[in-house]
Amino acid sequence: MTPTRDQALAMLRSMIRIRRLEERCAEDYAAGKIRGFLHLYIGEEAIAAGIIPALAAKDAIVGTYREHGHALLRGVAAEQIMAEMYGKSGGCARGRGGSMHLFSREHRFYGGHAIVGGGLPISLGIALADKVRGTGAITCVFFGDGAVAEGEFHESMNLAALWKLPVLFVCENNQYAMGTALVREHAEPELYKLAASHRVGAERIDGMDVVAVAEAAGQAVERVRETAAPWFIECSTYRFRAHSMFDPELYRDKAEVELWKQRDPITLLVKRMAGVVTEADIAAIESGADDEIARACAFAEASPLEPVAELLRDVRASGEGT
Amino acid sequence: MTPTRDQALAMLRSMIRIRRLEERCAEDYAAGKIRGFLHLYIGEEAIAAGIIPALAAKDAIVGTYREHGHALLRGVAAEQIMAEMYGKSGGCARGRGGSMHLFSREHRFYGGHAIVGGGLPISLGIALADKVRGTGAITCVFFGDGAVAEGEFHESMNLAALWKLPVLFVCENNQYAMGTALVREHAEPELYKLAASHRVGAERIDGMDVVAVAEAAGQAVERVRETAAPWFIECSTYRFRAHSMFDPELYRDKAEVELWKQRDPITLLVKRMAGVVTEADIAAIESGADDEIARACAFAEASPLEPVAELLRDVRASGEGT
Amino acid sequence: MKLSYRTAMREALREALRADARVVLIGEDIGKYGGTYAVTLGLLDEFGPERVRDAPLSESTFVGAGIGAAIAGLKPIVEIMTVNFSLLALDQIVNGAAALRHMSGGQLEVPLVIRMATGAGRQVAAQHSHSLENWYAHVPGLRVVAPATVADARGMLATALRERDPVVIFEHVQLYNREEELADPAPAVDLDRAAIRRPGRDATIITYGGSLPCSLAAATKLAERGIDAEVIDLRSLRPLDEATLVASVSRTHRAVLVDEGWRTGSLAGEVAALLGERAFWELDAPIGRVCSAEVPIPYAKHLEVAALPSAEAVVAAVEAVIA
Amino acid sequence: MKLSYRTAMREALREALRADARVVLIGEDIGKYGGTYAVTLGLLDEFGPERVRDAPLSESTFVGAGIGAAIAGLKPIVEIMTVNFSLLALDQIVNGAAALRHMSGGQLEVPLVIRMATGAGRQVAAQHSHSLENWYAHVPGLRVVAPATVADARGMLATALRERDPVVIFEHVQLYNREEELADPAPAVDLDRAAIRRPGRDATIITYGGSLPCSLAAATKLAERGIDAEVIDLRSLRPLDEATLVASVSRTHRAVLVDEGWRTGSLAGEVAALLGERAFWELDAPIGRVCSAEVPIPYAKHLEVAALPSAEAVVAAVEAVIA
Ligand SMILES: Cc1ncc(C[n+]2csc(CCOP(=O)(O)OP(=O)(O)O)c2C)c(N)n1
Ligand SMILES: Cc1ncc(C[n+]2csc(CCOP(=O)(O)OP(=O)(O)O)c2C)c(N)n1
Ligand SMILES: [Mg+2]
Ligand SMILES: [Mg+2]
Repeated sequence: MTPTRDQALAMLRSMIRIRRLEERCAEDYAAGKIRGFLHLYIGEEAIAAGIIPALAAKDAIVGTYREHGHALLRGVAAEQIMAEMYGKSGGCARGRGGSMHLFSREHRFYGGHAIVGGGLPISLGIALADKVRGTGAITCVFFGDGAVAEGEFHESMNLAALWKLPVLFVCENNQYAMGTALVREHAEPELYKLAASHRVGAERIDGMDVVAVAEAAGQAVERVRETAAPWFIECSTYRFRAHSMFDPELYRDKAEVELWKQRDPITLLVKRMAGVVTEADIAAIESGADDEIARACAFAEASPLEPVAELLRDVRASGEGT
Repeated sequence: MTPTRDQALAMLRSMIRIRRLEERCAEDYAAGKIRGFLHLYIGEEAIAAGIIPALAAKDAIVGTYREHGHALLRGVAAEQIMAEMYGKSGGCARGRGGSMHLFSREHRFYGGHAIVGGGLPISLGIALADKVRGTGAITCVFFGDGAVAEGEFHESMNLAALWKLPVLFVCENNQYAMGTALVREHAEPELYKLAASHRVGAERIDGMDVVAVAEAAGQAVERVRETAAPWFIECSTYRFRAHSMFDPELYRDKAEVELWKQRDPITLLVKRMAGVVTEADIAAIESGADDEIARACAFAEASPLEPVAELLRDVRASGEGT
Repeated sequence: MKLSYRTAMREALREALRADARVVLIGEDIGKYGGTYAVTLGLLDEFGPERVRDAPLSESTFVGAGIGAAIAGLKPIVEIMTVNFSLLALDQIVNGAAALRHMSGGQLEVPLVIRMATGAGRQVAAQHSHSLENWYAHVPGLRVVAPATVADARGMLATALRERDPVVIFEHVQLYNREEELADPAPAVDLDRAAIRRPGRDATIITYGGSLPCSLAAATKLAERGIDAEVIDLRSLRPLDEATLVASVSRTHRAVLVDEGWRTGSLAGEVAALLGERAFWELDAPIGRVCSAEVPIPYAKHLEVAALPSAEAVVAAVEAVIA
Repeated sequence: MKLSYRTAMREALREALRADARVVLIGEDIGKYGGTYAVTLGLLDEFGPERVRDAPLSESTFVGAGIGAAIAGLKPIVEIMTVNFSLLALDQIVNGAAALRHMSGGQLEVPLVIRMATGAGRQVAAQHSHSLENWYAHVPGLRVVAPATVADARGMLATALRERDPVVIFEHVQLYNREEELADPAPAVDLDRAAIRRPGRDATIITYGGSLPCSLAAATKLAERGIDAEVIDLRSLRPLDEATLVASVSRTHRAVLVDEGWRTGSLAGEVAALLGERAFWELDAPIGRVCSAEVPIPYAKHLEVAALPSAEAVVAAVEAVIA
């Protein structure tokens, strides 16, 4: 499939918005405005950019701690995302969650989960609820290659298959779980085969090629919706940055990183669309993204802190029982 | 392979000893001498009878709560086993473990574990120690079809394969996890394929045919010892009795049970060896087993209770830190 | 009408399934098998496999699925066969169920009920005899309750289902066969208040769940010796009904806690600390604790009995605080 | 020589690996990555992949493997990256490591050391900020220690490795960068005794691990106000050194506990209950508790600070028990 100019521009815009937002996050981290753990998605943008637009508004999403891009493309305002990272009350979790715990009920964006593998069972339950309630919605859950090593992954594949739950599993295989390379983490490094071993339909695609991702996503979403059964997509990708801001990256060669950078998903798309998408288009997208982020940061900066008096609010609805 | 008369007699003796011991356990349970949970192995004897004699004395065994037969064939004295079930100090865990927790360090019989799947990681560690220490010993771990649904199973397969640990995994697939039939427990009911999905060599055999089990066991033990890598055997079998003494067996038909009983491993072997093994042979084995069990029960009956004053003994070696 | 604790729990589940289409039951062997403790017996036939869902052995995942289902509009009641196996699901409970409302800034709610059998006394040995109520009672975001009577077994679930947040219900295995007369319709249960199961003036025995019967038996024995003990059943382990506890101790000036958990780090310890804070000047003697011995619970009957709280031990402890 | 807490732990590990061929290290990212908190940095290069074993993400299984290895003759030191992830391994720890010696009638031993980072204060939010020391301290069969000083970080491991049973070591994330002068060779550490980190006459502040610095800071401030507080570092959380605690409170007659765990069901509660039992007649005021607020720890700095114990809160609590 060759995307139309409009499709290509949309995909490019998605990826650039994430890239720019996260570059700003890295700066803000250095400046001390963002603290705690910060996990950047830079290099992996094609996945969110290919998958998330394929979902309907009624569908649900569950993510990991590396989820800024997913939230952004889902429609959570950059203002809310940046305010969250700044720990401000205008954030999409009132500043309580930070980078790892973005939530937006309105967008059915159900986290931001920081225990590796922990989002998988939750995604099953959301899908179950939609199935029981007959909403026709599906749930899309993102997770890394490392999560596949946790027992919960297999339990979740099995349960999703047994109960025939409409879940789209998206494995973002960026070749490392922190410092542990794929082959040191998995006896079977072709991860989609592990999903398939539970009779979950599974495929592997090039996660650096946003067009391929979008195509697979379109088909997969339709399939999950029609069959109300799970599907698994393994996306081969790479993170260009460190695991988190604390990672000295002792475990991989610069050369390896450089090699993968030659397959930067943004550059790949731009090359592919040469002649259709122009420098000016890109510049326009970039400046749009920069504006959006500048506005978001200004909002975040201005947003007040949640009053300390509200610390205990929302432990439980009733206030009692805390 | 057709077994020799001696081989057949040995296998028959193994199975009959287990069968008789457990029939006595059921009686003693009814009589209130044994309490707590009691899980009988009746119907599944061919597995222990085929596997355990294939192991060397230096090898280690890890079992489940359905492990009387395994302990017995490993050489733990029937006296110690019955005394354990009676809760007496002469028991192989001083009466503290009961039916589910038989231990004999001397026989490298490392339990008796009652959390489904819980023995698997432990077996890996034992194998690791033997590998590091260069003893040449392997570890054989038994577990049910239900255990394969726990995430720990997959984690254990992966780690055993990654670390190349000399573990023989023996899955006793008796078609049910308590009341949950295989196909309601597993999206992929051919369990050996799940092991294979982690690149652990795996096979399925007829667990009612003690000769087939013994043959597979011999090869597998040799293979694990030579390659120092894991191997997985799925044994298709059936439990003739209830899951435990509390189970009303609402979940399966009498007809199904009767069908499987036609493949009673003891009867199967006797039929196969017709002409070689005689009625008199069987009678001799049975009476030998009955004598052994009678002695064991007499011992257990006479064995004193552990003094209450010793309740806190062996919480830790030092006594302190309890 | 006379009802067993088991039947009362079942009736409560049946009522919930009938009353609200969003209620689904999830757990191991709750359907075809009929429930390990037969609590859910017959419910699969009555409500079908969509509402009574047998789960494979995968505690972490089916509890997590319950959380997700609760977030997305169902009211799941998840049975973890026993507290012993709940260790495998603790991450989902602590980092998911308990935390999500707060950490999402109030956006998500997890109206989930988790039921589990707890406790020892049936000779099922070290790995099947835990009492970890206090671990759960430690976690903000959870409400933890322990029905100790048939009436509470019948009524607590309905109250729990009205909460918009997770509730953990501990059912002691020794209680399932207990029978009691119960009014029909069964009275509603207030989860917020501890219950004074026996009023008394000389000392306060504070307990919950499976230890209520032995506490009451101790009070009866004490009465024969002229000691009038009050017996309080906590009912809610989190939050604790401090007012009732402080008021009682302010009357009796002496307290003994009875708790099947291991002594160190027990719920009994927390209640003792609380009374030390809130009723310090009211106390005429150190608070007594009758807990389980600090040992993996052994199989042999005599050792198991020796390890667990007993009426005799409670009597001795009350006499000690009065002496 | 001046050493950081991190380096001290690393030196202790190096020493153990050198001294005993049976010692192996197991954990996530302890090798190639160099350890999440860089504690194990360099050890893979020095000792090789057979002894420094990177494990896949599978906490339950690699902890269980550590148990098995200990049973069969090794002396494994397992790192669970943080206490938060230890929830996934609790079943193995409670039903395996802690129970096997007793339930096997004394036949098996599990000489296993489990290290984990604990605590909050780094803005890593609800799922990464737990302090569950008290859960572990509840479990018979475990020994639980918390080095709060560089000297203890350097010395506790060697003592722990001399035990023939499982020891859990909690390393507070806020301590890793702290530096101290240390004698060379570093002195041996006695795990059985709590340490009086600051003697005082007017009140006893009892704490452990990551809360020691703020407790000492509070004592300094109190001294400026003429209040002479004793500061005790528990060091061993299970068993507790009751004698040292009771002796101190018998001198000062007032006590405040400082514990980063959530208040209800905290270790602070257990110690308060214990003092209420053993030192009842010595206490001149209710025991104070400074704990974490009962809330999933939030990301935003000001909220996190508000949720955690602070020197100011300790000062206020001591003043309250003295008033
Ligand atoms: C259960 C658990 N164990 C360990 C960690 C620490 N940790 C955070 S991210 C991570 C690596 C996860 O790798 P992967 O799933 O591949 O996701 P990626 O970070 O590469 O996107 C680890 C080990 C955790 N958060 N949860
Ligand atoms: C983690 C855990 N969950 C539940 C149980 C309760 N339980 C005991 S045995 C059993 C069934 C196990 O089935 P399987 O592994 O097939 O072994 P089998 O009993 O058939 O030999 C269950 C659910 C348990 N002991 N541990
Ligand atoms: Mg990864
Ligand atoms: Mg089975």
